[in-house]
Amino acid sequence: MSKGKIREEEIRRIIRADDEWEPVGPTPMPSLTDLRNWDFRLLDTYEPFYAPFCDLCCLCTFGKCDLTEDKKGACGIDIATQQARWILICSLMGTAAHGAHGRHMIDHLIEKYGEDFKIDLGSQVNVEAPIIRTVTGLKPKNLGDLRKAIEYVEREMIHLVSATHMGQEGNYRDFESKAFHAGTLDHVALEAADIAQIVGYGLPTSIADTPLVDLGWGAIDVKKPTIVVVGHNAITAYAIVDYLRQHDLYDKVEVAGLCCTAHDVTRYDSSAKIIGPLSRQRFFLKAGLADVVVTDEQCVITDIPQMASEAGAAMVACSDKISYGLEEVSAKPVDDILREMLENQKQFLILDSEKAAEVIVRAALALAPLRQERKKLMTKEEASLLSAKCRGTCETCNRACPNLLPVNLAINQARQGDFTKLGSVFLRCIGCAKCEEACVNNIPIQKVMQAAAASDTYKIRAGRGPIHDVEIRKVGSPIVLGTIPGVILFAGCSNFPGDIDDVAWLAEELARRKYIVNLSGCAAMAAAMRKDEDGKTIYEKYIPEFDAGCIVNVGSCISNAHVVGAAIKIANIFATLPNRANFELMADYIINRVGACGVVWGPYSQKALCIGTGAVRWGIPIVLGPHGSKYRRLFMSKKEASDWRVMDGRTKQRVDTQEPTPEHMMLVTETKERALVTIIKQCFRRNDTPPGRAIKLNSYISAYKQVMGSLPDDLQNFIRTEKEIPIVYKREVIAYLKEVGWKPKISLSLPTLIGTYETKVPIEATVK
Amino acid sequence: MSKGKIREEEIRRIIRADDEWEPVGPTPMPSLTDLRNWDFRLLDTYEPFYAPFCDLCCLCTFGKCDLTEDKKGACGIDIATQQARWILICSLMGTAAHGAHGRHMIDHLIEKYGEDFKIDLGSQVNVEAPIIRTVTGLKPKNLGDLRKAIEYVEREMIHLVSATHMGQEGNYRDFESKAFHAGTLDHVALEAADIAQIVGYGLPTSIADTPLVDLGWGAIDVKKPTIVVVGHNAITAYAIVDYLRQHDLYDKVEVAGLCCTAHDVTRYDSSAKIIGPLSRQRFFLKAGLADVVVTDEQCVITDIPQMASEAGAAMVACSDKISYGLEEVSAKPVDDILREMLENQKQFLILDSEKAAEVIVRAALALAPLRQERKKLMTKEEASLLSAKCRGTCETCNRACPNLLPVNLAINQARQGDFTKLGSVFLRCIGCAKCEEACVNNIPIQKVMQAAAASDTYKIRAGRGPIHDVEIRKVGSPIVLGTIPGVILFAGCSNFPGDIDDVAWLAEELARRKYIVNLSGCAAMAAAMRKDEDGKTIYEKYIPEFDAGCIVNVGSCISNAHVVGAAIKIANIFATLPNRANFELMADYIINRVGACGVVWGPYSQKALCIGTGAVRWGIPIVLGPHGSKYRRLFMSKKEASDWRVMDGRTKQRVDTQEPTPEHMMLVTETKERALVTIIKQCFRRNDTPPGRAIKLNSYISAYKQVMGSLPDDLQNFIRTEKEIPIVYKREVIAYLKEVGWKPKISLSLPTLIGTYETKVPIEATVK
Amino acid sequence: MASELMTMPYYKINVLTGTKAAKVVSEPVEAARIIDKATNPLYVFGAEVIDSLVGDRLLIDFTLEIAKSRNIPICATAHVKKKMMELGVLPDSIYDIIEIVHFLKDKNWMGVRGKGFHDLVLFTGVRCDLAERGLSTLKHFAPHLKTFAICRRSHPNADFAVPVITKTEKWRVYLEGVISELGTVKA
Amino acid sequence: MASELMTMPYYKINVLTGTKAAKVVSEPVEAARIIDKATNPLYVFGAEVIDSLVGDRLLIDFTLEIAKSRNIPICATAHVKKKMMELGVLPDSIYDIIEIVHFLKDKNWMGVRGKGFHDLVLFTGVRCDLAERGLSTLKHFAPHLKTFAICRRSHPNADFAVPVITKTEKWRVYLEGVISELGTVKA
Ligand code: SF4
Ligand code: SF4
Ligand code: SF4
Ligand code: SF4
Ligand code: SF4
Ligand code: SF4
Ligand code: SF4
Ligand code: SF4
Repeated sequence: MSKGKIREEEIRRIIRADDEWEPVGPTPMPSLTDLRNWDFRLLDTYEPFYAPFCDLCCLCTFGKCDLTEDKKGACGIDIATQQARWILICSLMGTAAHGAHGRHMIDHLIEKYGEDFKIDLGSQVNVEAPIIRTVTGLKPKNLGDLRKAIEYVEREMIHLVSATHMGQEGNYRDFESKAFHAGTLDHVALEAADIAQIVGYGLPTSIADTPLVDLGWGAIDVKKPTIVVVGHNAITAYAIVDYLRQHDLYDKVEVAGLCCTAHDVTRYDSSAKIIGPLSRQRFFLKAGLADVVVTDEQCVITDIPQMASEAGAAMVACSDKISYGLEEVSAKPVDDILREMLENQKQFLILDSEKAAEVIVRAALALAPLRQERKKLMTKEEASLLSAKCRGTCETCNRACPNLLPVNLAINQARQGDFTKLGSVFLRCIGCAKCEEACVNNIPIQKVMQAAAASDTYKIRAGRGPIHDVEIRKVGSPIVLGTIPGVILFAGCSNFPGDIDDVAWLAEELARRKYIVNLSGCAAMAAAMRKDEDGKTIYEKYIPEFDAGCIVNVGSCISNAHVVGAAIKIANIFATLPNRANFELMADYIINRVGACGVVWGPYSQKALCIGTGAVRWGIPIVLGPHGSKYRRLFMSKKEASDWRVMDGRTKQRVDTQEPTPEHMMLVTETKERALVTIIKQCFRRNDTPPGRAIKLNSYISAYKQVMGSLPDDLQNFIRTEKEIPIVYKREVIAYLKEVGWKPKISLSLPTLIGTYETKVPIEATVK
Repeated sequence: MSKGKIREEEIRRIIRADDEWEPVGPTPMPSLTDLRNWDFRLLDTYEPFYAPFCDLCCLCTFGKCDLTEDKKGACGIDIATQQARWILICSLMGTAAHGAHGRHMIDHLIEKYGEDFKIDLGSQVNVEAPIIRTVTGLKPKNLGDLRKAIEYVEREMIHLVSATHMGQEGNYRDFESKAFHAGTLDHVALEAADIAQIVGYGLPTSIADTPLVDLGWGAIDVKKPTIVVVGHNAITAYAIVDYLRQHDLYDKVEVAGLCCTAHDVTRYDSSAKIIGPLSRQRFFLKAGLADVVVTDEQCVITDIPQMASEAGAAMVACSDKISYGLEEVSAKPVDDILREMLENQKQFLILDSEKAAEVIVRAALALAPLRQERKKLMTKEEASLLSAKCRGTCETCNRACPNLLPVNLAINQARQGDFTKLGSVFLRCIGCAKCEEACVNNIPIQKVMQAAAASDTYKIRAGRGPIHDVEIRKVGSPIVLGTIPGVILFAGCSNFPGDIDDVAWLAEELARRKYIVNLSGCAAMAAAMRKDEDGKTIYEKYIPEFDAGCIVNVGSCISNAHVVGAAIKIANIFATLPNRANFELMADYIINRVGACGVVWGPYSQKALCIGTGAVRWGIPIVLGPHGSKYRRLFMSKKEASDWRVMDGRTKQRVDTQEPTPEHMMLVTETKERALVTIIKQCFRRNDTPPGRAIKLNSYISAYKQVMGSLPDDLQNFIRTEKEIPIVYKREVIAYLKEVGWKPKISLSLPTLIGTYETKVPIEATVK
Repeated sequence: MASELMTMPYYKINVLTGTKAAKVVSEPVEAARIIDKATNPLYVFGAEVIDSLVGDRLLIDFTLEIAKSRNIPICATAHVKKKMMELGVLPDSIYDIIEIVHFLKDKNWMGVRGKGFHDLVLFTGVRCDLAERGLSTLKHFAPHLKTFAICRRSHPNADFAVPVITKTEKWRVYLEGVISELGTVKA
Repeated sequence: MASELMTMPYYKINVLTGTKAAKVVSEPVEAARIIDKATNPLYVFGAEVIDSLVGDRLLIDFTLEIAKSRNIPICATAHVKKKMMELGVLPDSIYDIIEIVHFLKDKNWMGVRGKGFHDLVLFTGVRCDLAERGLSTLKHFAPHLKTFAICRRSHPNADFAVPVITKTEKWRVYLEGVISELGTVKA
């Protein structure tokens, strides 16, 4: 369906089109097909790469259908299209998770403060919502406006879900375009949700040096009553903090979090603790250190009720997304609830966050004294004893391990009292418990790891939220010129292929090379888990500003919006291009001129997939760790062989740049070493000035030499003129270029894809 | 999240709570958890039965996870919960398909007529939207009100999709409750969509004897330019009819449809033709009889572009759900589009329905003369020749056939000039083309079937839409008393286990026994495909009223709403219970007193799953054909062993009825014979009066004897007093009851589940 | 590592995705042994037993012999009862296939003869795709029993399955083999 | 019916769901024959070749011997190049695993030595789960070539795979067997 007049007027009304802060661009509140030409333009150069995870389709009862050897399903679908459909399905789970989170947060705050409650992100942030402005054309002023953004997401989403039904979309490119749309909606939701909680709960904004917060399970003072909040929606966690404050209990009770709720609760109150990322949920909960376990939503291990009751802990669920079949008791008196919890170990669902907070705190106070005995970790002796039956030979554990770890050797050594190997397995363990489930001798491997895990306390900086307009003004020019070599965002989950702290290594390698390094979510936590010889984490060593060589924790997963927002702001604030309802103009600017790269080193979730897919549509390349291959789809060029033609914005001529920049839009790399050089390369942009490119190449060469032992094998692709050869490597580079028959290439000052495909955006719009 | 005050006020505003047509009940616009207690009450008696279709979960990159032998996924999920999650995912595809359809239809009509356009369903229908009234509390007056219903669906849906993300819901009962919610939303969307098109396009309403329409591929006059519309959203099809009418071309051009668009276009204009259900799409399109193939949305075979171009037909896609990667050309001049279509065989996406209509008609007129030669079916001789290489021995075809058909024998006989077996295979063929894909000799089996398929023309009655209030008044009492033995709806798809016309057999067996038989969608088409010795179909033989022994085609899949609506109307109009925002009250009435049963004999789609799941929540049991087992979930009691206690509404005492009625809420039966007795049994209700029960038992015994050769083996479960024994079978039944030690049971006049679980509905509400 | 091998079933629609698949029972003597070992078996007859010819006899002739020789109670599904009665046999219970599977999941169910849960359930003649679903249910939710699909098209979701046997003659030999071997092992 | 059997790979995480699974090459001589027959093979080295010991030698020592003996060009993925250079060997091409797979899909790609598409691609040392994804891509989207996963953990998505070999000693024997048998068949 194409947009009719009435819908167009409705949109103009919703976004207050007559407010003339900027002219309304061509695509306010884009529908499913409005950005399809842009999507197809991207897909022309960056083909989807599919790695089927299953040969079959089992989505309807005509199947299962065998899709090997070019066979089609009963519905006519082929394997490529089926993969793309799957990507859309999974992306929508991500969009919905964030969208529903945003809806909940915004509605909750509207209930508290009304829809006119103002959005004010402090003195440093005037462009408050770059994504919402660009996508919808609305400049949100208050909570009611944020709700409009979510309503837009809800409205679009149903069409996308519909397209996944059997017999709907039949072409992989259109599925990918729809997945991009899901990504865009996701970003709108992210931004709306985080802005809402920032203003509603007074989370940090317009401040760079947020407090340092304690992280690690060793940081929890288990002698206190211990409340552990798990999930990604901190509404109940905030209520717990409020209750503790109101009752002067804050220093008597330990509040600690797992996953993003941990980030957010420490943004609210920096004396809360972060236990760690998703991969530590099971480990920590099995250890039994929590007196009350509180689940909200998203990324919550589903057998928490069972783990809590095995540990003798109380357990409260707080979300309609995760209700565990429990009785909802918001309407019951607190005393009655507590009685049943404490006497009968009953678990409850409590949707009223304030009531939940009271129940949780009082349960923790009541339970803690009774649980002192249980709040102890396994000793090495106990662990050895529990491992007694293992001879390390059957390897059943290994064969079940999704991270391919040598569990057998580790347990066999632990049996003999040596925990070194188990310690290193723990560092790589994603906490799935499949090994212990598989163990022929029923060794409780996750518990045995308690004896091997280091219990350090680490420092992380509390999530700082939006990047400041003034920071953008400062770095805009060097980023676009290329003299700041890139803006990196480490986002996503803890499904790491190697050690949990590899992210710290990558972040530091980049920060030392003067990249602007941002982190969020589980990745931000993992990056805190490495100390230098002085015992400092990267958050203590590096300045928390959005600037070259600095390291920023933006916050929880929904804070990812701010880094995408920063890229938009560069176009909007620094380059003064209008962003209002101007998606293609912004994305075109980013892909050609903003050397940004997202990294999801430990991807597992549909949310991370969706965020990444959305980023690609903005022109931000994504590098994934190996587990990302199981998402089933990447976006890759064929390097020199692909179409690298762009328009020269000044001459309006089509020009073949011959340079694959950015080379891929979504790629998996196998090792962290390879990731390092790939991330660096993904920051190259067509618009780099020769000095800027020289700086980027300098990074690239130095890193490549460090990990690959030679000059980059594709160096010739990225040197356009001799001026771009980094001085330190001049001689060897020139020799190499000669050897491979390098020829100079064109370097444009106004490269743009606008004009290379059918679009409503005039090429003039790219020049400002 | 629980509903706050502001949200409650907002709902009251949306539904105009102050309009006092009825008091607002306890659950206006219920959120995810508002009907959870009702759901759990149902699940207590009707446990989910899971039949995993795959041992694994592959939904996130922690997996695949092996869920056999009680193993959990990395996220902690177990196999039962994973099945329930899958059910929710698939149900949501259904909800979204109908929701997006409704949104499109309503927005399209609002563009045409404005949001104030009145809803008027004619003199016979005053309770215009029983589902919307009951679920939301809104009595829709105009298109704008229908849009509110869809907005409610959109808003709820995002939370449900969110719950499917890894790490969200962890309990199968809550997943099922959410799937029920998806079903409820689906029903709201169905009703809104069909009401919109009825009023917007003047489809039949308040009329029972709609015109008889031609059905079957033999009905198409291929000498005329032939346009074939495929899908479920007739907006473009309506525009085609309008264009033909305006240009006086209607009698010169053949418009025929496949799937629900066919139903709807014949509701709009009864001279259009219905080719057949989904199972005939591939067969018909391969035959090449269409000059222009038009796809809209839902249930559209995905390789239509390829089949159209192989047949030299033009092809236009019309939906943002199915865009096939084609260029969208709504903005281009028609002549340019036509040129490219006719000269270069280019296919297009045209979202502007009026432009599409013009292009389609003119293309058909231009192409038809050129295609006369191709518009011929395969002769028997050609078919034999094409089968020449088959010896019937390799059976590769059979092994690929999802309907387990003996293709090898059929083709081998066809080779020898005997098409009998192939004809009978064709009757059972679901049109997937897997056999020909698998054939080691590349025999084009689907094409060869052309020589074996009967080309009869059948009569079907155009879909009549809503059931009339006056009909409800007439049948309400006998239905509730049980003297009309049941209301049956044959709905859903053409994935039949046996012959395509088995539905006709079932429908007639029931109509003869004085059931009220309704049909919709593909089932309604298939039921037309059997003629009696006088050459009459059931639509010609039976009165098209909602009354005992009559047969009604309600219309397309979205018209299913009207049969659910009829059940509600019995409670509301006949029993005068208030339905406004009163879901539990209505559902409780239906499950205890309205002997309705839904049958989906050829289920394939996620939509059918969702409709069925929604029906269960209303208290309407569903019987599925064998392919329905691949949905992975049923709802079954343990017969005598389950909890059959209810409240006696008069005494307010809990009473054990000891009778399993309705016995199951979702069940698969293997054969049509077994289906017949099961359907009959599923119409028993606790409220049946002794004479009513006697009539139902009479049906049950007669059918059972017919297909099973004896008295029912569970007869004792359903006879409460001797008065209920059907006179004709009195002697043998009494002897049987003695033999099995039968004892009389309680028979209640006001049985209700209200009061047996926690609910806001007072038991008094059930007595009126 | 026999359990590490999976065979493809006759109908590809049932194609395995599993990690726990049937042990293929290639020899009638093995099949007989499995049946003999059971202490409380049940035999489920599907609609095909009354439609399908094995040579010149109906499939039900063979399955009845198997049932009788070890006094195994029969559950007649679909509309099988009618034909059985014509043959003069009264089945021990009447459920449709999904119903009997639903009961079998429950370890506390007393079984069709009230002797407690069945430890081995034989299936013959159930529509292959439907059988596969029911067997999957039992595989996952009925750890207390074993299933044996006596079907020439093979059933990966069963605990024990016959290999794919395309030739009717061989199928007859297999069935007759089972019948003649039954009782040769002490239960 | 060998093609009807699927073996379970070493890592269950890769568990087959497919209907087209590897032919298991149990004998080194068969492996050598497959390699010998190829007209334009390619050998992809993954990161593990430089980390993993087979007895007292690095895995790369063996894979290099295989490559050299038939003059098979090498693609070094991940950061393997560094170690290879230390060993004095320059790989023929440098791509990360997903990149080389992306190129291999394209029948028109001229290959690492410009001689046209590779008809056989050997893999060793790629992270098992990632390899399985790449092999799946090639199975579905590169019908013009065959893949051979020379990995002791077995790879169902390859065309040819080594069976699971848990004992290092046997693995060494297998590899040495391949090396010694190579060239015994005329290409
Ligand atoms: S897609 Fe996933 S759930 Fe479906 S068959 Fe394959 S592995 Fe199983
Ligand atoms: S959606 Fe298509 S490919 Fe998937 S099972 Fe259904 S018919 Fe087969
Ligand atoms: S818990 Fe850790 S070691 Fe065990 S299988 Fe999972 S990832 Fe491997
Ligand atoms: S499965 Fe258990 S016993 Fe076997 S090697 Fe692993 S830890 Fe040891
Ligand atoms: S959603 Fe859970 S069960 Fe499924 S693949 Fe992910 S971790 Fe495994
Ligand atoms: S097209 Fe018909 S006969 Fe052929 S495999 Fe499909 S259902 Fe069976
Ligand atoms: S696959 Fe082809 S050749 Fe073989 S039996 Fe079937 S129709 Fe005949
Ligand atoms: S009945 Fe089923 S197949 Fe037919 S049109 Fe409706 S959903 Fe599609």
